[in-house]
Amino acid sequence: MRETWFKRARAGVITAAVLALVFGFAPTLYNNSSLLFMMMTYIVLAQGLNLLYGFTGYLPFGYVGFFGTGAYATALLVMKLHLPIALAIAAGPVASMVVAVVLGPLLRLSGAYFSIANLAASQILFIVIGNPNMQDITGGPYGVKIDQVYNPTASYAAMVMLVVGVTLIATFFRRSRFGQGLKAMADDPVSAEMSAIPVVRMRLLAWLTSAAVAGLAGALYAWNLSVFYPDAVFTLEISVFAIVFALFGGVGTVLGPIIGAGLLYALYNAIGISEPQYFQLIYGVLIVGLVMFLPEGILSLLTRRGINVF
Amino acid sequence: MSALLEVDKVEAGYGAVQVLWGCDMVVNKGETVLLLGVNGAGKTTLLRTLVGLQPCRGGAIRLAGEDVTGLGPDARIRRGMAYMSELGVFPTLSIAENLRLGAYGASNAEARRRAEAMYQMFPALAQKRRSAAGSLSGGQRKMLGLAKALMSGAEMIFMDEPSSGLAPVFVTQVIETLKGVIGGGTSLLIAEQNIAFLELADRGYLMDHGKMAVSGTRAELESSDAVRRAYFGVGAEG
Amino acid sequence: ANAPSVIKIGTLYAGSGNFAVASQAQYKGLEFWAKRVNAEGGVYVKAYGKKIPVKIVAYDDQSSTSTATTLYNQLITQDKVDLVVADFGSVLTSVAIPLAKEHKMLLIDPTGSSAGFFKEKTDYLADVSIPSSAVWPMPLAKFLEQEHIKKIGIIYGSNDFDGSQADTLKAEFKKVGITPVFDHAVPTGERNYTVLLHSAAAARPQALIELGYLPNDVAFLKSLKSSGLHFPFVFTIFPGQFKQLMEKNVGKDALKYTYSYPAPPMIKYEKVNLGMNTDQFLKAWGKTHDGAEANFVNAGGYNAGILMAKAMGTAPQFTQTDLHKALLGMSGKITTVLGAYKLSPTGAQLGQRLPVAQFQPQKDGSLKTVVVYPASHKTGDAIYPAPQG
Amino acid sequence: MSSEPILALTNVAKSFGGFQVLTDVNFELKPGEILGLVGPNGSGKTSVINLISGVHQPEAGTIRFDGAEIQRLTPHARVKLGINRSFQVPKCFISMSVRENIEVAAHFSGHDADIPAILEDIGLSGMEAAPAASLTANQQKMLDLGRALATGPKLLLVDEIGAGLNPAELTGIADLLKRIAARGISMIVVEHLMEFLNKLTSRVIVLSAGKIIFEGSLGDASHDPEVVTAFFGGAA
Amino acid sequence: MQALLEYAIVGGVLYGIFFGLVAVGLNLIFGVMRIINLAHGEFVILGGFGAYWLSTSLGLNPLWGLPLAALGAVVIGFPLYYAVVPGLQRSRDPEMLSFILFFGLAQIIDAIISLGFGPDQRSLPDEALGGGTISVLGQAFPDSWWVAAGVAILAIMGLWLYLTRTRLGFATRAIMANRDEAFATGIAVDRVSAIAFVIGLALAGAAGVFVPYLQGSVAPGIGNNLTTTSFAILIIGSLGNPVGTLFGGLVFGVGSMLMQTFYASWSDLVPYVLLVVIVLLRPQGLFGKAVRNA
Ligand SMILES: Nc1ncnc2c1ncn2[C@@H]1O[C@H](COP(=O)(O)OP(=O)(O)OP(=O)(O)O)[C@@H](O)[C@H]1O
Ligand SMILES: Nc1ncnc2c1ncn2[C@@H]1O[C@H](COP(=O)(O)OP(=O)(O)OP(=O)(O)O)[C@@H](O)[C@H]1O
Ligand SMILES: [Mg+2]
Ligand SMILES: [Mg+2]
Repeated sequence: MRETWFKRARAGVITAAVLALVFGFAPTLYNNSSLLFMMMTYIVLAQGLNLLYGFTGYLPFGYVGFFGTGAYATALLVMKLHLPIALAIAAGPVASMVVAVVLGPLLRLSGAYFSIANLAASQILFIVIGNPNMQDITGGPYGVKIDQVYNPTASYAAMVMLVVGVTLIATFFRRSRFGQGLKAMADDPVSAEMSAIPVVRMRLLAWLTSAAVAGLAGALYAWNLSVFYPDAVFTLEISVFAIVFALFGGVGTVLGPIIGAGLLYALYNAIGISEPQYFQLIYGVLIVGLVMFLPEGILSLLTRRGINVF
Repeated sequence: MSALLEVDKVEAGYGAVQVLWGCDMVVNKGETVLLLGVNGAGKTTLLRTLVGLQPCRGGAIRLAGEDVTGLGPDARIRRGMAYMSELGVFPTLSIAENLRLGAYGASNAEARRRAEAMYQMFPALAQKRRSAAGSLSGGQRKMLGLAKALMSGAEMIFMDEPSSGLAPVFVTQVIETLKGVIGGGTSLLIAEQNIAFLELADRGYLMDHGKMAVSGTRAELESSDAVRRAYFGVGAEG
Repeated sequence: ANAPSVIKIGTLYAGSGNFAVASQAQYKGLEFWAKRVNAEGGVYVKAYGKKIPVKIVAYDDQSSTSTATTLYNQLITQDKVDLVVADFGSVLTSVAIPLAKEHKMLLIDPTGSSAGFFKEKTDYLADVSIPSSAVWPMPLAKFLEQEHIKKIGIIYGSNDFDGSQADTLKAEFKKVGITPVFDHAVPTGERNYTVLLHSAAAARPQALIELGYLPNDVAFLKSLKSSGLHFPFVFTIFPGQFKQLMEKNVGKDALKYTYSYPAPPMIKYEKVNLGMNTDQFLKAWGKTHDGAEANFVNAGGYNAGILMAKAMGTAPQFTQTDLHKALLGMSGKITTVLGAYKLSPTGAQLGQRLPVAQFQPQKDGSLKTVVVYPASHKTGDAIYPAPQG
Repeated sequence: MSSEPILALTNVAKSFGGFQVLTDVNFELKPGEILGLVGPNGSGKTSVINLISGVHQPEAGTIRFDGAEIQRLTPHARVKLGINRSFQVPKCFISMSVRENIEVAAHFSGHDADIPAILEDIGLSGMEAAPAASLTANQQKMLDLGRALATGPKLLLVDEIGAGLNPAELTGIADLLKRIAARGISMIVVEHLMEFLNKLTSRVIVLSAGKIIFEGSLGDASHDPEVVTAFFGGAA
Repeated sequence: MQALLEYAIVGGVLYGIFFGLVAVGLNLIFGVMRIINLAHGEFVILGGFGAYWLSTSLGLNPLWGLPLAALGAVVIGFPLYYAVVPGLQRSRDPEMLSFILFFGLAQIIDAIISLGFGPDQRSLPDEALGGGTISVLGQAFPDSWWVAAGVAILAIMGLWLYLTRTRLGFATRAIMANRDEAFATGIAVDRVSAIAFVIGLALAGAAGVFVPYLQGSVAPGIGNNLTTTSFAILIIGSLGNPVGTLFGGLVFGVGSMLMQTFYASWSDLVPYVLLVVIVLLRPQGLFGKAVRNA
């Protein structure tokens, strides 16, 4: 008795719909849309990272590399080739997938070796793109400016769609045999091969999907920001935030990264706005405290009680 | 004969699952005791609890009359226990280093002497003494684990299936070696399935679903129906 | 319209990260201004015909552009501030530019001087304090030319601030037929100049120019001193702005005979027609800051304040466009603690050029800032080549 | 009935970091046959299985399965062709339940496996919801076997599944393997326990130090002096 | 040309040895506890500020920062270890959880330094470590560099001796290899790990004492960069081996300096490109041992 496709996807569709509603209507109640936009960006990044880490065990320390690549691909296509913004945005994930293919051999590594090699790769991208010798091609350290296509409303709407999209992708990972295969690989790649799982190909697929999500997020971010310097889209802080948010919520689930990113990012801003002088201190203490008392992430509150989290 | 190890109504488990239900057991000084029981009966869990790797949820464990229930594995091992786990080695350390760790408390010279004895027993290990333990074959790991436990020179050694996966030639050798060890006054508690080990044992216990079902001398065990049933799969009908 | 009870001025500062030092200096300057006007009952706002106190709403962006984006937006949309002052530097200013345009808010930009911001005409941006970094090295180039120094080495950081200066310098040299004998961009995070200095020395330049951020200059000067190398002419940017800090960090010995842009208050403007002149400013600052010496960026923050005040005092309506017009209208007519105030039509600062000065050791062991170029500000002759030892 | 061999190894060799693990290994396996592979510890038995199943690639020689060379194929491709194995050191998917362990294999191999029957075979029915991590080492080995069966293999490589079992349990496993073989599945069984092998097959290959030193019946093996010294020891 | 090359190599060796020291504490903590100590760079900076405080407030030679680092490591390290690490180890995925926890810790340390010392750069006087230069192959380098390299070599060799020649060190390596088996062997895993944790912090702090000399200054907020570079260096050299880390540092130092001599604007790439290339060629790092997987 196989469940029907819809039955399996139902929780995901509901989650996506709720997110669409929340972020669709939020600006009417709270019109700091930059904050909402950033929150969505981090939800997408945390979820994109979860696709890779939560399901394959590969923790991409340099996840921001894909984000930056997407942002730059979009910005440069608008600046240099004057492509229409929609096309330029579509190029974002394509560019980051190309980078992911080039970095494919990193998947031969495991554990910390992979994480740090990936971090190195993102730094390489950053250094190359932001290098003064690249001024004619990427703008080098002088950054990029595409304010002719600046459109906060449209980019906001696009980001809402991306949040929905990535939630559905995560649902697929969580509820499909594909995702189960990924988890098997994470447990034991040799046994997975012996279960007829094409380990290398599936890992690459997860890697590409994850990269594309970050690339698209980067593209929309570039559109929303429209003026930025290389470090705005390549700073390691973005990787670290995405990882911390995803882990905090609980990886390997669909809701975890959403809740983790939503909650911690909201806290981050709440503290930044209410207690700017002690911003860092309070945020640090809070995170340490949360981890010590909820060592398995927020969702462990449920799983500990035997509730299976989606 | 004085009791070296006394196990008094020990309970243990994993998370919500209780595995051991009030296990009683005694191992006397210099005695070899065999722990029998089908797959999943709780032998490994009992050994791990005795050495302190698994928290004891009830009952008491005494070593030479002293209560060790509250002590961690390091403290128990310092008091004269040793444990040979089912599969564990230090994979990235060399074989020589693994052995040295077996004699963690001993002096360098003493450890070297004991290691040489181990290499004689298992030439395969001698050949690879500089290689990483993680490159060994399954059986070679077993040899290493056994050698490591013997290196300790402890007076109470727990062994979890020392012969499983060993070729007959080595099983014979292990039994011979253990005979030598027993002669030296060491007490052994061996969870084992190979009948050949019965010849070593003074006494034995049969575990069933986390409880001690039968205990007795070798002869008593050999004639016990329950043991026959569990162990040889015969006698169930008759 | 009804007069508000306070004028809310929103700004950001970096409590930590790359820009923390400079950003907090700027913020302190702005606070200093606010305290002073409030002590006098507030700023005079022409549109309401009376003085109104000002209130600064400030958040910590931790030097992060993404945090800065949300916080600028918070200032505009939630706090509904009346004026927005950008955080320090081009990087943290950049993200505010599109937001200002979107919300039709004037962005008062004290230190974000990237040439890229001012390419097109906008009603929502005014660089009030610091000239575009691209024009900073003009006097330096002229001075080198005047001194007939032809073999020049340049080391500069890979960032907008330093890169644009290096570009300007090189373009100016090209005009007179000079190509640098040593020309290296280094990563912005570079802290190790030992090898670079050696390579530079091998090219035997008559002048070595290092364009970096403050930590670069500290590392550069310290490396230079401890390397035992000697160059006849060494230029770095930050000693002219943070002389005290630099003296403490690299030592007077390492600074002697080096050149820099002496920024106000190191060069003094006595005749000003808006706010305090340099000496008054220094004195007032010392009084409220336990005797600490004000630096350039402090002055920049203060300067932004007085220009805003003047704009509010002239704009017929309290609207962003009128304030912008007022700021443009003041261009060329005003001299402040930072010197002449001159805006291009796109809002770029053109006045307030930075001269060239040399730190000359005195008998008492102190270092005197001697302006050596241009002639109009000159207070002494350059000692060239720098004596060894 | 001169049927083609289902598996043939020709001059297979393998080394690790200069250490020669297998030298010139040649043997064939007929469809439906059970072959015993024995030898002292470290003689290369598991390595043979690793090479056939594709976990490692041979340095020299060919491996043919069903007439086609397979030594360059990925492990999962070999699984699809019908080769599977169990592991000497259990390697199940420990974050999954028992049932999921088997389901995954069934799904990806595209084999329409009868999961309840497999669970019954490996003695884990009733435990399908238990996390694999909570199984004993021996149970995990059985789960490994179940996973292999779920892919519908034609050739099954069994690595020391009997180690650590008591005679009663061994009999049970021997019966299980015989039943599996009866479905036409060829098998290579690595084992040290001769009584156990005896119940399954008469043909064995004896490896020693990476070379085949004997091929023939188990009975003959125990009288071969070389085999006796290498494998059985003096007291065979 | 040749002088430049020699200069870059000698400088690279000194700089690299020092970076070996910066990274080695991270290696120890990561190797033993599988903790991703994102606050590593902050501990390094704490060492730098400690030395600064000693020299400005108490007028002591900054080298007193070394014993201060050791003392600080004991005072901070033991309580910190017992407060967080055993709990982490019991969790489902300690390695990843440590990531968040130490990110939070890094924020706290950074904030405390900022509140205590302000955001400014701080330097130390050259004279304190000699103030002159020492030449090798005719290439002069400041005394402070030699002192830093000397201390680094002593510390790393000391650590190596500790790990290979002492019982505690041996136990430490055993824990790195297999924590469960270490328990079963009778090693007091928590105590040995706590000591390793403290040693790791002390080494970080000791490295920090020289940061103002080799990097011109210390300032809050530069920790990130140090952490990242340290990770690269330790992976180049492979986990668990201090000599490997020293070697990783050398590869990084010499590579960076050569790059700086010839293509200065790309010199930032060096540690990262080296890392990627080395790890792709030898997935266990330069000094690692491979282990079979079936
Ligand atoms: N980590 C664990 N979590 C939950 N349950 C466990 C765990 N380890 C063992 N068990 C359960 O405890 C029971 C006893 O296991 P134990 O390993 O002690 O048996 P054993 O007698 O050693 O078996 P074997 O002969 O297979 O080694 C089994 O039912 C097993 O499923
Ligand atoms: N990946 C590897 N790296 C290094 N050496 C290896 C590797 N795999 C196997 N070996 C070596 O090859 C030899 C044969 O190992 P293998 O596992 O095939 O033995 P085996 O016959 O299965 O032994 P056992 O009966 O103990 O399981 C051993 O000496 C082992 O150390
Ligand atoms: Mg067991
Ligand atoms: Mg084997």
